[in-house]
Amino acid sequence: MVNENGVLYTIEGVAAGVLMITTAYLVVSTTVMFTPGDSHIIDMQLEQLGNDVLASMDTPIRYGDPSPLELYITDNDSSGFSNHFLLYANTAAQPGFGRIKFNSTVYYRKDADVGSYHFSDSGDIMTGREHMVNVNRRVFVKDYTNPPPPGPDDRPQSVLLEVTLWRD
Amino acid sequence: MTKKSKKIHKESGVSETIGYIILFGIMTTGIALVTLYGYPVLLNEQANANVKNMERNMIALQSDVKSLNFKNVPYRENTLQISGGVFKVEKFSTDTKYFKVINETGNYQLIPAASFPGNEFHPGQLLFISEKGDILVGLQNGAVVKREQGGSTMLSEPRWFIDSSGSDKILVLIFTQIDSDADYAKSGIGILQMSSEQPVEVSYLLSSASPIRIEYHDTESDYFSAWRNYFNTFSATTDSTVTIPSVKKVIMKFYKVKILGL
Amino acid sequence: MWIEKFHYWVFHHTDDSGQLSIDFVVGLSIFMIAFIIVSTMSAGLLVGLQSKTIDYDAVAYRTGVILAEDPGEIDETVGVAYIAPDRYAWDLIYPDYYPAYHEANMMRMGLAMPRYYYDIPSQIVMSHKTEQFFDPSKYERDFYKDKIIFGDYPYNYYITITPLDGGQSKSVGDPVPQKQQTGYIKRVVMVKHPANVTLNVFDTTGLANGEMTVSFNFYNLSSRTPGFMVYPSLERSIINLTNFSTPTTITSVKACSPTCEDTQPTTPTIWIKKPNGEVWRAYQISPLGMALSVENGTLIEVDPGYLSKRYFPNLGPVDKIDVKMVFSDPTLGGEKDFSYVQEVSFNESFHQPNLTAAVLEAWVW
Amino acid sequence: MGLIISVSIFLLAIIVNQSMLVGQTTSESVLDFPKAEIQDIRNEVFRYRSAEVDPDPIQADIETLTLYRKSALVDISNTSERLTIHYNNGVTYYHEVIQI
Repeated sequence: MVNENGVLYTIEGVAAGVLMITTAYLVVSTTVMFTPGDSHIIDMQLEQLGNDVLASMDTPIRYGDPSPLELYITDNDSSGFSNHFLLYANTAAQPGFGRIKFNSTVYYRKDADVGSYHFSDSGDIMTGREHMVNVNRRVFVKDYTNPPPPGPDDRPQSVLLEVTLWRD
Repeated sequence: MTKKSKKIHKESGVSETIGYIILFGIMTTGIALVTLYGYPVLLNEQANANVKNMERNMIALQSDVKSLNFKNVPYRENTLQISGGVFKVEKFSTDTKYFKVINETGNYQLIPAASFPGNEFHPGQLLFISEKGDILVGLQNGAVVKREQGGSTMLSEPRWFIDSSGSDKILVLIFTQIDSDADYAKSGIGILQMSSEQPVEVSYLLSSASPIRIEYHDTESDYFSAWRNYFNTFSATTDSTVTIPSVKKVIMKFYKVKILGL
Repeated sequence: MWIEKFHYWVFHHTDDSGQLSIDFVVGLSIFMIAFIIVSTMSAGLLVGLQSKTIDYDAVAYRTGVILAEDPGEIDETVGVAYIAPDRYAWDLIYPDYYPAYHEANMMRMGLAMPRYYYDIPSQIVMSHKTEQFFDPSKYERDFYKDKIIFGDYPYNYYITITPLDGGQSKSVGDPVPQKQQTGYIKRVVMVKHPANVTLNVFDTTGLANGEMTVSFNFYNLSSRTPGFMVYPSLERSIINLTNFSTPTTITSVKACSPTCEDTQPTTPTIWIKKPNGEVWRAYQISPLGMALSVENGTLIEVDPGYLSKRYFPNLGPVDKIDVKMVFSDPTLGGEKDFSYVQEVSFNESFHQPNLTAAVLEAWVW
Repeated sequence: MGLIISVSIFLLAIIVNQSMLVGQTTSESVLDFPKAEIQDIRNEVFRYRSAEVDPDPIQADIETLTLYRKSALVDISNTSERLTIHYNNGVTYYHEVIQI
């Protein structure tokens, strides 16, 4: 009788354990799905940042002045743009985020066609496999002083600046 | 001592063998019942979960395709877990599903033959076929479509729209074609790599407001009712063809998404 | 008899108990191990369900939008309209004057420029709002949760602003935990600073009589595009007094619209800030028996919200408010029209400082 | 005990299963909504208006480039007393009339 008691206790423990683990395994394996990582959060943050940086750069700092962004495009000053953009995009109160890198293109309308030229980048080689987002800003250019060939028309116009950005 | 002898006396009235047999019988019946009913339910649930998982995956892929198309992101990749079936890339030239757009005034084909032979737009698709082959989930022409038990539904719509805010009715149709260099098919975990190619943009300003007919052809009639129901949101129709009246301007954009790897 | 009982007790208990507990321990431990494994698994099962980080990021995003793009809001239906000029002006309710209104009726604390005009740029925040927002003595920790974080869940937060012109960064909230997932958003904003004017107090025409009147001409000040306009009723205004040739004192500062009266005894009011760091209220200087000595670089600062209809009920939208300063030296003073154009003598012109960029970051967990 | 736990896990699993059907996340919705686009277009319209240049070619620029790069329709009309900005990308429709 003493022996029986002991055996029963052990077997109960083993049985309950096996039962629970098997059930849990079955249930977990049938219902848990592999969800694609929430890359949308990163996209959302990066897109917001890119849009903010471009919008800030496109705000004149003094009444009546052109915006810094307009001046960079007017003068085709790609290094000025790059420094300005990276300063805004990479400033953070606490370190720990990857550095922002970017590549930008200007699209313009020439009669019925759309043309484009490479404008500025952060000097990084793009493998084409980064996790990128693309933001854009319409920039009013009153007068192209130094249009890159074949180039946009010489008139006041609105060009579309597209910036593709990604983190390290 | 009296207590103990009383206890022994009580136990002696019970047969251990019969008790064991009863217990064993109950256990066996229980196991049998669980195996008979519980397990198939579980398996069925698993199959459902797999399909649901794939539906979710397809919607995630659709939003990646949207990023490629509308946000001009050059490259996207997405990790997929494919279980309970096969995921494959059907590139555009090999299928029998295609779209046509016709200006009914004068019967002009509006899809340019230069880019799309025969004025037919073959979208191709990203397709999931379930194990038993009875359920298809496809990302076709920017829409997520599902075929099941002889019918089909559209889980997520493409971005087609009519803008009639001004005096003229503008119809905007956005087509997405799937292209790839190889025939990919996968089960298990795969990383779908996609890149976008320069889209073709066509825009017609019609001399007078005309009816525009959109046709969806599907010899297997896989997604027939899905597209018919979607077309119904533009104008009432009973088959996979819709005629949208008095359109003044038609804008069509043909995007191409290239699958680089799976 | 008792021996018999004792024998029975010893016999039975020593007999069973030893083996029982060992078996029980083995069985229980196997059960517990299995239980722990299963409960760990089930915790993992719930990860997808709770998805807190998504929530944190969404909340951080919302907070970022409120701070960077929203001017904020107060409930104007319960008498606050009487205090402040309009529904955006959460920053113009001064707690020392209206403590009850201050907290109860504020709905959101946005930092952006009020949307009086359709073409106000979306990215501009006002500097006095950020000062007020990041002032640790101003609001309780939980108050921020109610006004910019929202949600029933008691979120923790850390919000910081880093000026890109080299200024000091400011923050509110708790330190960001290193070992926990947090929601994060970063916004880039342009900061609009208070307008200032440097005035030559010495009057060459000799008609000054020791009085100087500065006119805040609302009409003249509304001629620019809204992003660069000066809002004397909403923003701080700074008057820098220079060119005192001899030591002198200021005996009174009054505000006139059109009749002159003493400035407010409590905030919002007008302040006299001396270059040595002393700060005085402009309210009734002389009755205190100590006319205030002033020198080059003394600032007259008008609090945001003071030059408004609340304190000057006769004020119309295109009217003006004069600030009249009286000096003990009769050679000082003059009429100064506070506007963009150089209408006044001595080349004094109104100055709106350049916008500066700042990075606004929010963590939520 | 084992049975209770199994049953509760199964119930939780069903809940998880249901939650999986919610495919769209908050951040996805944020990404879908073209807030920055609309703000950008508005800002651009005010910018060229204040520059006092011929608005027609610039409006054509904005409309063409938006259709070309973003597949969205933009229609801006600009008269001395009224400014209309219309944006439609098939999902989001924005129409603003500003009386000057």
